[in-house]
Parts: sequence; structure tokens; C-alpha cells
Amino acid sequence: MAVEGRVLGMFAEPGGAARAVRALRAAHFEVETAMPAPFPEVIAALGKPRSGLGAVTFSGALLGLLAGVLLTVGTSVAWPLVTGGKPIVSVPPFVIVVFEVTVLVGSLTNLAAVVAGAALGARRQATAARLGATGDRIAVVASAGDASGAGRILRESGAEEVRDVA
Amino acid sequence: MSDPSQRPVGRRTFLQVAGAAGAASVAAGCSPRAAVQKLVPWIVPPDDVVPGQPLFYRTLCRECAAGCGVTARTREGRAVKLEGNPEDPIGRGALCARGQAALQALYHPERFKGPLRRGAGGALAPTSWDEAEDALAQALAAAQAKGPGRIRLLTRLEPGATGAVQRAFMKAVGARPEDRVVLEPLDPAPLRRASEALFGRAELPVLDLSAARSIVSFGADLVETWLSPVELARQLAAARGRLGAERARLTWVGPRLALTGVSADRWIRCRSGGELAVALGILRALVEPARGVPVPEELRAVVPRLQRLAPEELAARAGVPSGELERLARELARRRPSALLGPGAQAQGPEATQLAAVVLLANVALGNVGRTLRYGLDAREDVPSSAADLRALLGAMSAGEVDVLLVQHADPVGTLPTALHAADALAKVPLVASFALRPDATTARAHLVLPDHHTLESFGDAVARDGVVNLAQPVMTPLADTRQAMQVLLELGGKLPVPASFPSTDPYDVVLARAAEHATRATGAPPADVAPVHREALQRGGYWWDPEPRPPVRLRPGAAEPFLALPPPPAADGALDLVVFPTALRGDGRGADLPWLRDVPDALSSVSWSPWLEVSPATAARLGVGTGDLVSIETAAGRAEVPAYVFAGIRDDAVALPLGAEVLSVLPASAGAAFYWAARATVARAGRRTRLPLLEGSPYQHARELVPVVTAAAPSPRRPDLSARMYREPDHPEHRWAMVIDLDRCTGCQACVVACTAENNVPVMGADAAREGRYMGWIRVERYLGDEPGGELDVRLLLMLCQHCTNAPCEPVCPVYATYHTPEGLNAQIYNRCVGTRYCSNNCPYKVRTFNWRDARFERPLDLQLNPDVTVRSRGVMEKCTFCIQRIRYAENLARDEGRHVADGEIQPACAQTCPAQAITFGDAKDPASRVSRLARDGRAFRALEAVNAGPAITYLARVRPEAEP
Amino acid sequence: MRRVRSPHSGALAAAGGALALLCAAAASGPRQPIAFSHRIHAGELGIGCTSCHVYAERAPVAGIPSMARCQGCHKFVKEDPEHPQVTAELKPLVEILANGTAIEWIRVYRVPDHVHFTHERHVLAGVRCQECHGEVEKMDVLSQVTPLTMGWCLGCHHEKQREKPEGRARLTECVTCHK
Amino acid sequence: MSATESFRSIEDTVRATHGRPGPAYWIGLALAGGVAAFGAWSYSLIVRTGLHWTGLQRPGMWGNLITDFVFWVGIAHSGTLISAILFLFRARFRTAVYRVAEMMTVFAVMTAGLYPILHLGRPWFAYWLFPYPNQRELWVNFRSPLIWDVFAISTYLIVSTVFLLVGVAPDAAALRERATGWRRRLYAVLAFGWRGTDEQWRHYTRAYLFFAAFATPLVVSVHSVVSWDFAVSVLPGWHSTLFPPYFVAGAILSGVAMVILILVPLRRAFRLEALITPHHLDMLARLIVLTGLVVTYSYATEILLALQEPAGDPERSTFLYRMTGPYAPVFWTMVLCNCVGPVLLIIPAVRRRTAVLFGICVAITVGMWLERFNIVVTSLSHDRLPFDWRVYVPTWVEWAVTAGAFGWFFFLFLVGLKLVPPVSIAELKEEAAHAPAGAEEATHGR
Repeated sequence: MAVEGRVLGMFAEPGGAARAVRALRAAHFEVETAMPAPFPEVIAALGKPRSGLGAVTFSGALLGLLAGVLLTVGTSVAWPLVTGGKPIVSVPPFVIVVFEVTVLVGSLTNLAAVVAGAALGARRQATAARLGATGDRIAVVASAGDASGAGRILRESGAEEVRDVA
Repeated sequence: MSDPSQRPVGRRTFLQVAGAAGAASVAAGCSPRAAVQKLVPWIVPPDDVVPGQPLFYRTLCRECAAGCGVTARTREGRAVKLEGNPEDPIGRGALCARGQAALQALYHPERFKGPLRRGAGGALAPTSWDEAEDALAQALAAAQAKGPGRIRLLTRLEPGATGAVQRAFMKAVGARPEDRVVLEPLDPAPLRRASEALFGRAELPVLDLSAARSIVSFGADLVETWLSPVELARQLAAARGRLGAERARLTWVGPRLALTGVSADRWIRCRSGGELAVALGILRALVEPARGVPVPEELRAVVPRLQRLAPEELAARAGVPSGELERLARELARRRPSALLGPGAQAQGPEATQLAAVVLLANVALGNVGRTLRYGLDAREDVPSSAADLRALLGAMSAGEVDVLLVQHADPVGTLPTALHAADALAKVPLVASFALRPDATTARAHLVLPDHHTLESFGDAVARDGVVNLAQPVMTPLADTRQAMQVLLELGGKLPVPASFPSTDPYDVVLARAAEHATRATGAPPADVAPVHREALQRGGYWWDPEPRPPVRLRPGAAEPFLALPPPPAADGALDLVVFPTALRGDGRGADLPWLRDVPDALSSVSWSPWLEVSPATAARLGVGTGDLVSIETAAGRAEVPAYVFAGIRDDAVALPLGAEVLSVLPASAGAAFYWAARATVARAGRRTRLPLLEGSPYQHARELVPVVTAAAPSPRRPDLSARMYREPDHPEHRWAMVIDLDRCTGCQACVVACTAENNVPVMGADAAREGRYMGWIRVERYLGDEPGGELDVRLLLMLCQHCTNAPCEPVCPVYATYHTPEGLNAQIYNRCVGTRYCSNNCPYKVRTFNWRDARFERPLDLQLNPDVTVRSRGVMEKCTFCIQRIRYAENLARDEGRHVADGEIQPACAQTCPAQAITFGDAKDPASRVSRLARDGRAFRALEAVNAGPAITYLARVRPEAEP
Repeated sequence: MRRVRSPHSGALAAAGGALALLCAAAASGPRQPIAFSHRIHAGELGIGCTSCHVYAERAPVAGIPSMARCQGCHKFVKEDPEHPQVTAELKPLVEILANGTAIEWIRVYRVPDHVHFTHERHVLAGVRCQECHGEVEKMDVLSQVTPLTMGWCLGCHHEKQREKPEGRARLTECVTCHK
Repeated sequence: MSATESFRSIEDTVRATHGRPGPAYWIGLALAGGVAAFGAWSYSLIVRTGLHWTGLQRPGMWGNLITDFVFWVGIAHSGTLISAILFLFRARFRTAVYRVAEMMTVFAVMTAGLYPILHLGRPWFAYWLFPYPNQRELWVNFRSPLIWDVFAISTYLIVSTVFLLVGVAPDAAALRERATGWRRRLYAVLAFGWRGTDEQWRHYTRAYLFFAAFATPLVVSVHSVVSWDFAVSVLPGWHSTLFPPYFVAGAILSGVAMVILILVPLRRAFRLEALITPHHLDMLARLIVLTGLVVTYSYATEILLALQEPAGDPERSTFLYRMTGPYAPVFWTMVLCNCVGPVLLIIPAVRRRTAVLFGICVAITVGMWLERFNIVVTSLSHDRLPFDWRVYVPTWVEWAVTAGAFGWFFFLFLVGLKLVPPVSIAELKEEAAHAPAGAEEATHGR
């Protein structure tokens, strides 16, 4: 095995980047990419599983639901005041509030998850994160393999620029 | 009962107490204000005052001539509320709107703070009592020396100690009896004169309408202003409370609907002045031999004379279909006893006397005299002077024959027709001394102002009639450096060149001296020591006894004839008849500057703060005016501009104007104290518009059946089926406070409205607020004139206040629980929690919530009247009727202290308490035996907007419409 | 400081209370026009609260003793020949009494105007004066020791209601205090 | 041209909107700020002495300010609709317009949320409407529609702001690279560490879908809740089961109209014609037609149902009053604007003329404000007891506060335009990569 290193290829077109990713992965490189938009062909080429962020968001929404129920029922029972002859625990109006709280807490959890996901992604793919964010080109970083092989694959796939990176 | 002269609470300490108790409370935020507050103790605590606890005094109402007894509730030494005296035989615990508002005369911000003397510069300047009295005494001495007639006294009716002292004083200064002139604008003089002419006794009758089966009022507005409105409203309610055939029929005769007309079952819409023709027509029909009515012996002589009158001509003169008179006569013949009443309080002059006489003759014909109209009870303690006497006084003044004029609670400039030129006459008098409480048109021209105590600060008595003497006593120390007029007269007597031999200058002694006689008549024997007897009487409120019968009145032979001719018809000049009327709120105009009375909308026109001219829709169309357009009214005497109010309750050939300054400028000089109806005026559009402060939106029910009536054929209103329920009804473990309002008894007199305002610190926001639709009253009279515009006139009243609903729509929409349903069934409003979303009001089907659009101002010393048990609301919060929660809690506390349950009827909200007709009943709906529960099961029961299913706690009992008689 | 609080009103009530206390009066009460000591009157001399605050059992307000009531004792207690300090402290009172004027006390306890508090009901229910006013008999200078906040009131009201719910619905009803 | 070049040109076009503002911008900003300031000063009168400055009275306790509230909540609706719902439906025309729509949503909610507070009798206690633990042990009444409002509006404000900011993050990252000074710091914060790595995109795309999934029912719920402010009452003219769909449709109608009102001048002023094309406007106009027809149907349903009631029915009376009473001009102007206007847009030639489209959108905006006024005011002034009927006329203070809302909204919008890219750079790039023709157009203009 040759020198371990990381090779960066910059692509102008998502099609080329996708080709490179597929080829690199076939050659058992570890691939990181950075791109200005989530180009579906690149994402597909990466073949990663779907994000597990949904579970976090879903539990956030559940928490919101619980909080909503506790808030509405709890505060009404804590000091029961009759209004309009309606029961102390009036389900239909409480459902509305519970729904809103569910959406609110769910959304905020989702926000927290996406921010955390961004931090996590930047940490895991430090090289691509550091070098790739140019806004107008797609960066593909190959590592854990033969650097020159990677460079070749990248060039063949149509990279405008290929260089070794630390 | 405390004698204020010995009560140690000085004015100073009173104010300190008031300050310490933190009288006015304001709902604001929740943090206690950082400002340092001082607590100032009493020097010596008064024995009977417990701070925070009410103390009640019995006294007297002097707002009109009826003389009702009053219970004044005081807190920390200040009067906060007036109520009727339940033991008083006249009011029986009720009080009218004007009586309720007497408190505001006490606390009026403009009240004189002390004696004033007109200085060289022409302005009134403060002086001392000694100086003022000395100056007056000197003038009196000088005038006395010139002979009789140089000193005159102009007073309101004073049927008691004050009147007696006035007479004694005038005698002491050498005046003749006629030098004391009694000015009572709403004096029913024609009744007295008719009785004098027919029976030889110038007396007013005492009425017992409760026995009558038919009542006909010829313009006598007996629920508003006539004779003794509180008593008559109660009697009328009793007479109509007997349902079925025994229920009394009330007929209103007049060109315009007054409140009595609203209560009436039938309105004979005669033309202005046509009442006489109606009365003659009825009298004529009654003595018709075919009628079957036994014509009394004494009337037989006039039958031929009467038969010479042509019924058709009478009907034509009255402006009514002739069949109507015939029908009324038939009814009267069948329904006996009856009572024929009239003319109204505003009617004066020979025509009015003739009408009174014809009405009296009809009463004689029907055998009512001695049954429903009782003569021989008029105590004649004081009698108003005639218009001629008044004119004589003004003439003497103008001629410079009067040197000193004492004016006691009479305002000749402000209450007499401008055409009488009272102001000019006054200007010719070198010394005018007024005892007025607050500035009026006469004090503006007076040289000395010797401010009297308010009745609530004075001792006195009033002989309402034989057997009824109500007593006045101070319920609080005087607010300002005032002196009771009676005392001033007594002191002046001592300063005369030949001092009068008055035993004491203390009004209390005068009343006590008179009390010996009252006590003797009340107990049948002269008391050994009158003082303790009198103390008891003060606690009770008066001396009341059954008077020994006097010989019955008999028609004098030949006395009737002069009244039986129809006077010549008035010239038909194309002008409109001008009807002048007093209202329940304004009375004779004396209290017209009291904020409560001005702010409460008139029950019929719903106008507040402004005069108005009632114009029928047809006439309005003809004149090209609408409600709010200014119209000019012109008579021979003068001209006035008043906004028009288009009102279906008036004939097309008449316009009507409430008593007030505008009336005075159009009254002819011949009108005397007030006015007879047959005046004519030219009415025209003035071309300008005003925004009339009007409560009414639409006066029609728009086919909504809001206020049903019941008849013999349909004895119960239609009610929706509300048995289906979405939720379980809330629990009311102990009580469910509820109210029943009997619309058959309600007359629309507005006493409840003013009582509520007084009890609950309801702010008066002024004319502009009223124009903007921001009247703050918690209870209002909704008056519907019919179903649709242009339809049949069908006046129905609906007393509208918070319904304290079980499923109150206002409650669940409040985001902060500022309003909720209490376990006792009240719809509570927590002012300090309210943020002012106003959704509750939007969602209230009854629109009984009022919002504080701006901070209320209680100008000093009106703030002393504020009820300390009720929070004063700040701007931005919603408020509404609480069923007088403070009274409920007071009674509950009392019951708890005494270890018992609250008794039925023990709790009375201010509105129910004061209702003269006892139309409002309050109590516990959970107790099936309570009065309110029993009444709510009545067949006439319905609830307002019942189909909304808000579950109101207020049940209305529908008005009864009698079936038409053949 | 004695505080009666329901368990669930929690720390927040305490915080609110503390804040209110800070606002109302610092730990030492305001300087009154005369150096009146509750410690001497109520503590050492053992005069009962209602001897001077005569209305507490029958009226909404407890009542500030009238000058006549002060006079009742201080007609005789005007000086202390053995303690010139006491004589000096009594001097302003003696003067005020001689002039027939009143002492203008600085108010210490106050509830907002929209609260309709009544001493009568509390005293009759057996609430000791000290529960709200602290150990007055130990204070030379009266100070506010309880926050008089709604949460603080409710602490007691909730507790009493939980002890015996029947017939005590009014204890936590809004209109009981706000009308 | 390579994708890189088209990416650059997109970025340049968008970055150009953040350039030094011209005099027109400053005049607009000053005008908007001035109107807002005058509204604020007028409102200060109310704070100082009370609501007597308004024309409100019994029975109508709500007027202009609540009308403003409902109107602005409505405006706020199309933003999330265009953004979230069209995202879920994969409607491609969304890309160019959704950012403006989202910004509009956030600013409109910020405007709308103010008005219920402004109309309170004691606005300084507005915080009592939020459930927060307090020593008084008092909570809010969850049965009150106003509390639903509090929850719905604050949730909506938070969620739509988050949605906007999350959408902005990749764009902020792109702008960050070429910005300097405070802008760089601002975009660094807005980008929350965005580097565009596939791992980030993996979470991001999923999260964005969830946002859209949350926002879609939320947007429907919010205006339903607002409609329940009226529908759960017992007032004739308010108490109606039709209200939620009717209000949502109306909200979208007014919102889309407002989007067009903003886009038309925006694309011209900032030379965004290449990005925001006539096609986009055409699609929005079709949305107006759809919602306009729903609104028209709702009007017809309401009126026909009411007129079926017997004489004397308050519901019937209220609708007759709307059509024939003193507020009839309001009613008929509303019908003209909201029913006739959208129907005209069915004709392609009409909706493709930008000036005509703009005019009709102005009319719809006016019409929708009048619709809310019509619902709020006429029902209140003509309730169950005829004796209490009164006509409410707003005072100048209320008009000033109403105008202030527009000032405040446009002020926020003008400031926002200079901070946030008015079109989504990332999504345009994605599109450009797959539609070279579009990219071509983007580069060369018309």
C-alpha cells in the first residue's frame, strides 16, 4: 500500500462528482464530500443510510405532547374554576393547545437536532468541511487508501482540480 | 340613635377616619404602592361606629313633596347609600330614582362651603356666619320698620318643622301670611281646587289603588311624578298583581305616552287638552240611564246638563273615535271600584281645575270617593301658593315694594317661565338672601348666600298626611361650614329689634317640641317625657298612626254645574300642540344637575344629558327631521332649540318637551308655576344636527319575540326545549342565587338603575361618553316600541342586567379567568385580574358588560359616597352586575356569626331593594320553597334569549295583556 | 419569620414573597412619629392585642387605638423618675395628648385596594395575630414580616381547605377577596 | 457554461440584492418607518389615557385592531403554505419564491402578534396570557380561544422563524465565504457551522422535511384557531362551523396576493427577473384563483344558509344587515375585490399582465382587510338585542395604528431584504445543476 493520504478533487458538475464518489467507493476509499446544494446524484452515490434525526424529532414531539397534556390538565385541576358550565378538563379545547405545544417542542427539537447534526457532520468530515465550502464547486475528499489512485479516479471523473491534502 | 350635637366626631376626625379606612379602592396592578401611607387614629372613638361595619340611620327624603322615609347606610361616619324605610307607610322600603340620587346633592362638588356675601365688586365672597346673620338682621330690622310686605319669604313646600319656623319667623318680623310664598312647580293644585269647589274642602285625596279594578289616568303620571309615585307604583302593582278578571285595568289618556301609559293596558290617544272632553264624555256616558249605573243622589241634578253634550262632539274635540269613550265607560261601569286620576302634575290653570273636577265627578258617579280616593287625610301642614300669589310677589318685587327676600330651596329664576321675568323682579330687591345648597340661577343674583344643611345633615320632620309624620335626623356631620336654615331663622329672630320669643335656636328642640303632639296622636295620650319617645321614633323613622275619621266629603249642591261646559275650541292655527312633561329622573328639574340623574337614560326616549323634543314619525317626516336634528320651538313667549327625538308614542299633532330650561323659555307668562297642556308651538327644522346621547339602537324587536306577553288565551310564553345537554350542569353545593323580574310590575321608573349606580360605584362618564355609546350602567331598561318600524305601537320593557348564566358564554372566552362561575351560581368578575380583551362582552348575548374606556373620576367630595365594599374599577377593565356580591357576603357573614342559615329574602341587591313596584325578587334557586323558586315556576315565566341556552339565573315573568272587553 | 405556605406554591412563592418584602419595608420597620414599642406593651406588660386594636374581632379593620385609649393609661404613666430615658421617650406622647391632636402613624401592613380583607373572619377562625403580623410582642419597632402577597394568602387558604374541604369552598374563591 | 459558473452567477445575482441601497430604498425605509412611528405615537395615546380614543363601544368591543390582527395572520399564511406545503408536494415553482414568502410570514406574524396585545385594555398585563408559574398560583384558561391564539401565534412565529433560518443556513454559509466585517459575523452565526458536507446535508434534508411536515398542519391550525376566536362564540355572524376552511382559504388568498405585491417590485428593483420569472407569478396567480373561488363559495354558503332562516332569526338579520345596512359599502367592496378579482385571473391574458395582476392583488389585499372588518364589526354591531345595536366607526387613532402595521411590516421587510438572501441560493443551485437551460437564463438575463 502506498502512502496514506487524503486527496481533494473539486468538481464543477454534480454528475462528475457522483461518478467520482461511486468509483472511489468501489475502490474502497473513504469518501467525504462538500457541496453547495444537496445534489441528489451525489447523495445517492454516497449510498449512506437515511439520517436518524427523525427519532430525535419524534421524541421531541412526544415530549411536547406530554408537556401540553400536563400543562392543560394539570393547571386546570390545580385550581378548578368553572367557566361556561364546561367540565374542568375540557378535552376539545385542550387538544388544540396540546397540538400546538407538540408542534412547538417537536420543531425546536428538530432545530436542535439539525444544529447538532451540522456540528457532528463538520467534525466527522473535517477535511471536506475545511476545504470544500466554496459555494460554487463540489469537493470530494478521498482518504484511507492510495492517494495517487484516488487522484486518478478524481481526475478521470472530471475534477477540475485535484490535490493532496493533509 | 345618636344625637350629632353630642357626637364627638368632629368634621376633622371624620375626614381622618375616612382617610384611614382607605375609602376608595382602585383595581390596579398587584404590587402595593410604595408611597407612605399615614394612619391617623380617632382622638376619642365614637361609640356606635365600628370601622368597616355599616351603621343605619332612619331619616327622610325631601326630593319631592311625597315625604318618603329613608334608611341611610353610613360607613365610617359618611352616608354611602340611601334606601327606603321599610316601616314607613308611604315608601315601605322603596325609594325612587330621585330619592336615591339625594346623596349626590349631599356630596355635590359645587356645594357652598360656607356663607357668602356679595362684595362691592359684585362677586360672592366668603364671610362668617355672624357677619352674614348680622347683615341680614339689620336689613330685616330696617325693612320691618317700613311696615308689612317689605319682607318676603319664597320657599319650597315645607310640610314640617321648617315650615312652622318659617311661619313663626315671618310673624315675628311682622309679615302677613301671604308674604310667605310657597313655590312647588309640580304642585297638584287643580286637585285641591276641584275638591274645594265640589266638596268645600281644599284637600288632596289619599289614594288606595290596590282595591281598584279599573284605573284611568288623565295624564297623571303616577309612577313617575304624580302625588306620591313610590306609593302609587306599589299600589298599582298590587292592583294588577291579582291576575285574571280581578286584575285592574289601567287606561292612559293623553297625547303622549308617559311611563304610566307604558304600564297601561289601553291608551286613549286624545289630543293635547282633549283629556277634558274624554272625561266629560265618560261622565256623560256613565250617567246614561241605560247604563244601569245607579247615579248617586247628588249627581242627579246634573244629568240633564250632561246629556246636552253631544258624544260625537266630545269625541271630536278629544280627537278619538267616539266608540272608545263608550267602551271605557262600559268598562268602568262594570269594573268597580275604580279610580279616575288626573290631571298630571305639570297641568295648572283653570282648564286643569275643570278636568280635575270632571274626573272627581266621575269618581263620585262611580262611588269611588271614600273607597279608592279617600278625602280627609290631607294634613295641610303646608300648602303651595297659587300662581296668582306668585305673580303678586313678583309684581311687588318689580315695583320695589320688597326690601328683603329670603329664598329657601326655591329657584324662581331657574324654575319659572322666563316670561315671568323673575330675574328682573329679583334685581329690584335690595337684599336677596338664599339658603341654597349649591349655586343656581337665583344665588347668582343673591346678595347673601346662607347655605343650608342637606336633609341628611339636618333635623326635621315632614307631615306627609294625617297619620304619617316622618322624621329627619343628621346621618353624618356636615361636610362644610353650613348651617341649617331653620336655625338661621331662629337666630335671626333673636337679633330683631324686638327679639322673637323662640324657646331655642336648636332645630332638634323645635322638632322635639313638635314631637309631643305627634306622639300624643300616635299613642293616644300625651307622653310624660317626650325625649325617650322621640328617640324611639327617630330609630323607627317617624310617628305613624291610624287617623280618626273625619266626616266624609259630600258634593255641594250646584257645585258641579260650572265644570260641565266644554270650553271653546282653541284656534286651529296649524301649529302643533306643545306637551310639557316631567320625568321620573328630572322631576321638576331641581335635581337635573345631579350626575346620576343626568347619566341615566330616560326610560322612554333613552336620552341622557340632553333635552329632547318628541316628534312622531309622521310629523318628523313632514318637518324633514330625524333623531338628533335640532328643531326650533316657538311660542308667543319665546323660542328654544332642542334636538328632535322621533318617537312613535306621541300623536302626530303634538310635540313633547321634558321639563327643563328649554321649556321655561317657551312657556307663556300665564303658565304660572308650570304649564297647562293646551299650548301651541311652531316647530321647524333648525338645520343643524347634534349627536344625541342615546342608549337605544333599534326600538323594534325585529320579529325576535324578545319580550313576550301573555294573555288569557296563551297564559305562558313559548319556551324552547333545552333538555339536551352536552355537559353535566355545574354543581351549586350550597346556594344558587337567582332573580325573578316581574315585567308586569316593572314600570320602567329607573329607581333600580340609580340604586345600582349608588351601591356599586358605577362611574358617571358624562355626555360625550353617552354619545359614544359608553354608558356604564350595570342595569338598563330596554324599551321596545313594536315589532318592526312602522308597525303597531306595542311598548314592552325589558330590564336588562347580568343574567349570571349557568353556561355563561362570557366565562370560557376569558383567557385569564377574570370571570368565572362561582359555586354559588354567580358570574364573578375579578377586576384586578382583567386584562381587557373585551371578548366576554362580545360573547355576552345580553350585552350587560361595560368596559372602562377611561379612568373614572369621582370629583371630591363625591368620592366620599363611594361604597368601600366595592372596588372602584380602573380603566381597561370590564365590569358588570355582581348581584351585589358585597351584600350577599354581608348577609352570609352575619348569618354565620349568628350561627344560622341565610333567610329567604334577607339578601336584597340594591335594585330589588329599592323597586317601588317590588318587581324584582332575589333569592336562592336551590331552595324550592324560596320566593324566587316559587315565582320562577309561574306560568308567565320565560328567560331572555332562552334559545341561546346560556342558562340565565334571571327569570322574567311576562306582562299580562288583558283580553279585549266587549 | 413565620410563613405559612402550601407545599406546592413552592420556591416561587418564596421568591415572590421575598421580593415583596424588599419592596414594602426593609427588615426594620419605618420610623414612627413616637418611639412606641410593641415589645413593652404587648410583651413586657402583657396587654392583649385586642385591648388596643379593638375592632379586630368584629370588623374588617383591627383599628388603630384612639388617643383616648392611649390617654387611659398615659394619664398616669407620664414619666419615670428613675429612668430619664423613658421620660424623654414619653415626652412626645404626653405633648400630643395634652394638645388633643393625633399621632400620625406610618402604615406598616397594607393590602392593595382591590383586596377586601377582613380581620373579623380571620380572628374568628382562630388565626393568631402572630401568624400574619409576626411576634409583635418581641418587636420594638414594628416591621412587616409577611409578604401579604396573594400566593402567601393562598398558602394558608389552600391548606385549610385541604384539611376540611366541606363548606370551605369560599376559601379559594376569587370573589371572597376580590369584589 | 459550467455549473460552477451558473452557481457563481446565481450567487452574484443574489448577493447584489445586499449591495449598497439606493435612494429609493432609503425613501421606502423612511416612509415605512415614519408610518410605523406615527402609528406607535397614536397608540401611545391609548396607553396614556385609555381606549376611549377608539370608536369602540357596546356592543362592538372589537374593531380595527382585531381586524388588523386577523388580516396580518392571514398574510402570514401563504409563506408557510408556499414553503412547506409546496415542498411536500414537490412543486418546482416554489424554489424561486419561497424565501420571500417565508420572510413575509415571519414579519407578518410579528405584526399580527402585536395587535391583540395593543387592543388590550391593560396591555401592560399582556404577559398574564402566558402560562408561567407565579406566586399567585394563577394559570390561564385553556378553554379560551384567546389562549389558543396565544399558543398558535407564538408557535407559528417560532416555527416559521426557525423554518426560515434553517433554510437560510446553507445560503448564509455561501455568503459567509465572501462577506467581510459584521456581515461575515452575522452569516457565520446564521450558518450555524454549515460546511455543506454530505453528512450535514444528510441530516439537513431530513430535518427540512420534518419542518415542512410540522409546518403544514400548523399553518392550517393557526388560521383555524384564529377563526375559532369567532366561530366558538355565540354571536350571530361569528358562530359558524364554516369558519376554519373559510379563514384558511382567505388567509392564503390574501397571503399570496401580498407575495405577488412584494415580488413584482422586488424582481425589478433587484434585477431578479432571471430567478423570479413570469412563470412563477403565473403559478401564484393560479393559487389566487383557487383560493379566491373557495372564498367566494364560502361567502355564498354563509349567506344562503342564513337567508334560509325564518324572519326574526338573528343570523339572517345579521347577513341582511351586512348586505343592506350602513356597512353595505364595505360588504360589496369586499365581494368585488375578493370574488370578482380572482375570477378575472382565470383568463390567462389577464393574469400574465404584471400590471393587471398587481392591481388585482392590491384589490384583494384591500378586500381581505375589509372581509375581516366585515366579519368582526358588522356581527358585533348587530347582535341579539336590537336595543343595543350601534354602528362602529373607527377613529383616526385606529386608522393610524392600522396604517402603522403596514409601516412596521414593510420596515421589517426592507431591513430583512438587506440581511437575508431573498431567494434560496442552495435550492437554485440545485435546480441550476439539473436545468442548464434555467442556468443559462440566470446568467444571461432575458
